Amino acid sequence: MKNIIFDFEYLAPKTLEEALTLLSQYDEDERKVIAGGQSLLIIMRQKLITPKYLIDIKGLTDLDYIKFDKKEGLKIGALTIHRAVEKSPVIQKEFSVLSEMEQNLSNVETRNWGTIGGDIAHSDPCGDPIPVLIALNARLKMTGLNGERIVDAEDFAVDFYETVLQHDELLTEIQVPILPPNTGVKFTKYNQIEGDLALASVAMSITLDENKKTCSDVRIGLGGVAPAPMRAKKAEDILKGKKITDALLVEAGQAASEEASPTTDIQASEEYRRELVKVLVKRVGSEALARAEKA
Amino acid sequence: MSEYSIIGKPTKNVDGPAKVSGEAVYTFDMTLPNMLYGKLLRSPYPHARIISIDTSEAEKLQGVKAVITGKDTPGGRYGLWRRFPELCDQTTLAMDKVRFIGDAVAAVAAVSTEIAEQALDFINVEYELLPAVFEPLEAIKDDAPLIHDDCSNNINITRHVEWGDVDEGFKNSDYVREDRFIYGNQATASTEVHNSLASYEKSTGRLTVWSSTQSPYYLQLGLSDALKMREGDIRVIKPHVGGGFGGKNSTMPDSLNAAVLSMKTGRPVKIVYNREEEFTCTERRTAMNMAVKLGLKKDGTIMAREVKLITDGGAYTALGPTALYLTGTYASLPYKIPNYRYDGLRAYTNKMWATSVRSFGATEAGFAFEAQMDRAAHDLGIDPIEIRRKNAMTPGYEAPGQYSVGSCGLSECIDKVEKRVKEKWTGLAEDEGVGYACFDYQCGGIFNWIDTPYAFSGAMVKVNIDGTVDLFTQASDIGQGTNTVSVMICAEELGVGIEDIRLHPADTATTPVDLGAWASRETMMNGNAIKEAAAEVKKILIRVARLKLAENIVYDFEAKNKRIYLAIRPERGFSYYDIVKDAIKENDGQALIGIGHYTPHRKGMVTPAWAFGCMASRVKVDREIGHVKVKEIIVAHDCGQPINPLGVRGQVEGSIHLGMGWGLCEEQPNDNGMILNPSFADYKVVRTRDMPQIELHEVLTYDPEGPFGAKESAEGAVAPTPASIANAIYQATGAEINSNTLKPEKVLNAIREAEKKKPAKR
Amino acid sequence: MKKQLKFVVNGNPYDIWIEPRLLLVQVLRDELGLKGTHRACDEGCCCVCTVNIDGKAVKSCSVLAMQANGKEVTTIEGMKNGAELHPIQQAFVDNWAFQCGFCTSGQIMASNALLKENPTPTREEVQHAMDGHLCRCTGYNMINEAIRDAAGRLQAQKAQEKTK
Amino acid sequence: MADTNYRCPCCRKISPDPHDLARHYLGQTDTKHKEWLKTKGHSYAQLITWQVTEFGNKGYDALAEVLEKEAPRVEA
Repeated sequence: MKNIIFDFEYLAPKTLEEALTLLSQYDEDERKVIAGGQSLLIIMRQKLITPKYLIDIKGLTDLDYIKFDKKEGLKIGALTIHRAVEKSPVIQKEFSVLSEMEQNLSNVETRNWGTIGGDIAHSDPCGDPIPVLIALNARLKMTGLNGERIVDAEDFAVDFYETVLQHDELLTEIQVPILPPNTGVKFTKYNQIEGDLALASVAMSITLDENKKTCSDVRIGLGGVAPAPMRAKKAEDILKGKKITDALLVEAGQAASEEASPTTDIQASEEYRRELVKVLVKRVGSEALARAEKA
Repeated sequence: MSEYSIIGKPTKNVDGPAKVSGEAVYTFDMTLPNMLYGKLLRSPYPHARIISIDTSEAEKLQGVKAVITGKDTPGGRYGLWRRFPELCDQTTLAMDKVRFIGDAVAAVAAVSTEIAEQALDFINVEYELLPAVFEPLEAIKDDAPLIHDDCSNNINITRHVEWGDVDEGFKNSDYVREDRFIYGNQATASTEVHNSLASYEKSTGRLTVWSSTQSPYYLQLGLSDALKMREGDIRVIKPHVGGGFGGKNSTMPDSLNAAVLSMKTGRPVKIVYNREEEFTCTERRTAMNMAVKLGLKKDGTIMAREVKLITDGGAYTALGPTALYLTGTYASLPYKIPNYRYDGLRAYTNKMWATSVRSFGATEAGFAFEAQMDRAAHDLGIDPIEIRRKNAMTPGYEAPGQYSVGSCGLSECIDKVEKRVKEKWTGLAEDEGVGYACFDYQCGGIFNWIDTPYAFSGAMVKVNIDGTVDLFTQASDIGQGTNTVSVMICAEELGVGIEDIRLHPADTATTPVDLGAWASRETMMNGNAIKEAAAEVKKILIRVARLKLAENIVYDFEAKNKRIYLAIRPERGFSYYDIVKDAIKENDGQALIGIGHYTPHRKGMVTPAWAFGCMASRVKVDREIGHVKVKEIIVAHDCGQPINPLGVRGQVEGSIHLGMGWGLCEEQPNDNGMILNPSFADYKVVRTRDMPQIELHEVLTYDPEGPFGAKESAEGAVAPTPASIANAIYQATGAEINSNTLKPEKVLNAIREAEKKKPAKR
Repeated sequence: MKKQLKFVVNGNPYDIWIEPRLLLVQVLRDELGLKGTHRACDEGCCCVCTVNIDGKAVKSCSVLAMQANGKEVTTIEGMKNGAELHPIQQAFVDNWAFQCGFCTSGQIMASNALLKENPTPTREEVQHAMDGHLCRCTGYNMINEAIRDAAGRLQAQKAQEKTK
Repeated sequence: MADTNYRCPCCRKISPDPHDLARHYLGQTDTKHKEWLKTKGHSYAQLITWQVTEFGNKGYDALAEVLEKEAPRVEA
């Protein structure tokens, strides 16, 4: 029954280099990195973690950027706040689904301070960004003292609040490739209370062939229905290479709800979460399809 | 009756400028020089005997000034149902055993909250675990573990109400249906947590407590009983309060332990609950299991109704019996029932105790009654509005031996809502439904369980030489706008302006007793007291005016708009300010003082007056995922003469919000007595995007018992909200849901049940 | 170990030494005595403690005070113009947009940021922007009306200033 | 006989009608009232459970029978 944060040594590096050096100096269990801290400060108050050293990277302005290039695609610095992603004209134009996702991520107050990188690295299984990034075939850049590496968004989170980040690495950049032609992307999440953390969320990108008949590629990201956001490959296989109909989407929804592995908690039962996946995949699918046809 | 100059006019909140500028002071914001910070150690077990408590390690901690356990307290037993000693079952700290997860075992005072919290870890308590019981019907079995050694079978209280010949009534019914409803707990979730600041003065033996309370007087009594002090030696001051909603009627461990710690340390001590304590260790709405039987004629006329209720009381009594009594009363309203039987039982269980949340009893009873009315109407082929109109309560009705109804505008409310729904909601979209529910609510309670010798309300008015007025009242403004209503009533009666009145509220040392803010009683009861106090002064002023005017005795005078004049010749009169000067001189130089009080007489056992209303909710149901979207609500409301229309609307809107919460999403699941969602992250409250627009119509009536004919508006609209939403779901899908909350998963399952039963869509 | 915090609150520069573990809300209330900013939850779930940092609405319970270093913070105490209520504050009073008043400071600070960004919001836009704010009393609608009323007042004020 | 009254075995309540006395009795939740029934081989809990879980007055009817037998009588 406590909500007081124990004291810690506060370290505020000025550059990425400094930050990485600090990371490598301390054991993983004695230090913690804080960006926006919108989730971290809560679990620190709950004493779920009590770091000796808190490394505050929010000041690293060189990781706060949104770059777009017709060939390279979109690059978002990890310390860009949610609100900036939501409001970015180029994102609204080229990757509107990202901005749509941000519009319903928590509340304005959180989006004004919380960073997209911090959100992803915190890796709440019910978080919104990763499913969308999975659908967008995005990659995440991680930087350590001895170099950089890149993973696909779908491989980043591995378990409840667990990622592939090594203890001396920071998530530094989100990379979103240019959408193939004839592609439509849609994200939705459901909770009884609007804007609340997702009971289940579905992101889907559908790419149609040049005469917009059959589905040449499809990517489905699920949130809230597994220990980590996941890609629904079985559902994708059902749609890939076929002409997408309502019936086919129902089939895909069924498959997705089967490959998901939700659990029962006080908010909803496993069965209900599977039901949600079934319905949301169908709904998101038809909207993504409509967008692809308009694209 | 003459036109009012203040009553009934939209009036800004007198606390407005302070509240919008962050200058309003809540107990939460208060500190005193040399103040210590207190924290409570709470039981991790639902039921255990305390073998030993070792506080020595905690006392050694730097900055810790005092650590107390049960044996360090005066040990008095207290409770709200003071008329019955056996129901005063609470103590400052656990004496011999703990009865729920969160029962207070020890308290620490330290120079900072941090140190106080850390000190809790150094208190070693040895427990002997006892078998615990969590279900009422399990708890009352002869072999169940005893929660209170002096209460066999854990039966806290029972209640029986019966009138007419119920069995005969059912015999003569063409249609009889039985339904069972199950209701969960609801947290009050006030934004200001429970917190108290206590300062004890050894030299005088007097105690002053500032607390976030709904009733300074009840807190004074609780402190007096528990600490074995004279009431008069305890001064309770209520600063601004960040919401109560029924959760701040009882004396709680925060104020009691702050007081004892202040006595021990000789320094002011403040105890502030954190949000988890607020969710797990403060009073909440009672969980119930309700069986209802309804008998009607073919034409929908109610012949008989029977209600059986079991409530899950939790570990202590507090206001719990009132919940049991009121549910039985509300289950007999707002329709006329010639033959009625109610049996209720409140059992102790090893959980946080449950008592009152805004509109308690009415909400639960209404949900069941209104559902039965819709289902019966459907089976009998009667329009849902018709069946309600046919049975609607009427003025002057008597429930034998229970209550009487004075004014009642229910039929007008039903007509109004029906008219507006027909005009506004033409052509429902796919999966949309409209649900109706009628409601009623009391204007304060009559039954004197607190066992006070005082009048239920008192007020004092002092008029100074320059005409300014000091109004002293203990009425508790906890946000509902009572301070504004008090000033308006006083100003109207004296014929002065709002700006002429300085309010001195809610301080037991300076104001006459008022029982506090519960059961929507302040406008009715305190309003009457204020009106009487002001009238007393007005009488003096009129006497002086009459002498000056030397008019014939039969001429009536009026005091209005700062003038005192002949009723039939308004131009003949004097400035209020001049008359006040003369009156004070004539009064041998004494300021003019009026005293007023109110206690209901010959009004039965429940309440002096009833407010009524009818509500329609329009919802859209998502048949695939069970989501319920409340699109709009229309409500017609009879609160007598609205004192402040702005405040009335605020109360109705707020009531609907809280009713939506109970109906849609607010619940407290527990696992062996452990509440599983003690945070706003997991305890879901309706936020602004889910709030529908509300069309409110005030149906004017005049209740002779109320000040200027006024009745309640603070709680009534809670009850019909979940009921009308559930009925709208029923109308749209045929889904019958017999419990709160209407979470999507439950709604979805109910829809599928309905589709199985009658595949043909309604 | 205390750290130096330099920031501006309601136009006043502060240069203080604090324990880095302190949240912004703790420093505002307990170190600077600005008690108008309230706290209702311990999980960043209610927005009652909302203040403005560099003009943006932020939960002061979800920000380490050290992270406000070098920033401009505005709290409810900074809203009045001398003795005059800010138009948003006046609109809250006129529309009965508060009851117990405990969440009101946060509501007003969020409105302040919202109306700078979107001077003429619709009902839905206000709902969306104020979504995180827990109010147990009002049912939100009268707050929503007050914010849109305030928007009108601020527009009128701007128009007047232009004509001057 | 019409002029016979029954007295509650646990307190001073007097009534001519055992059913009326039963209502009084189950309304008392003090230990004395609960325990007396046990001495007569009945269970207060059982009676009240009937009364609050089953429609009708089953609990009162059963208790009335007991009281009619066991309750002391006083001449009116």
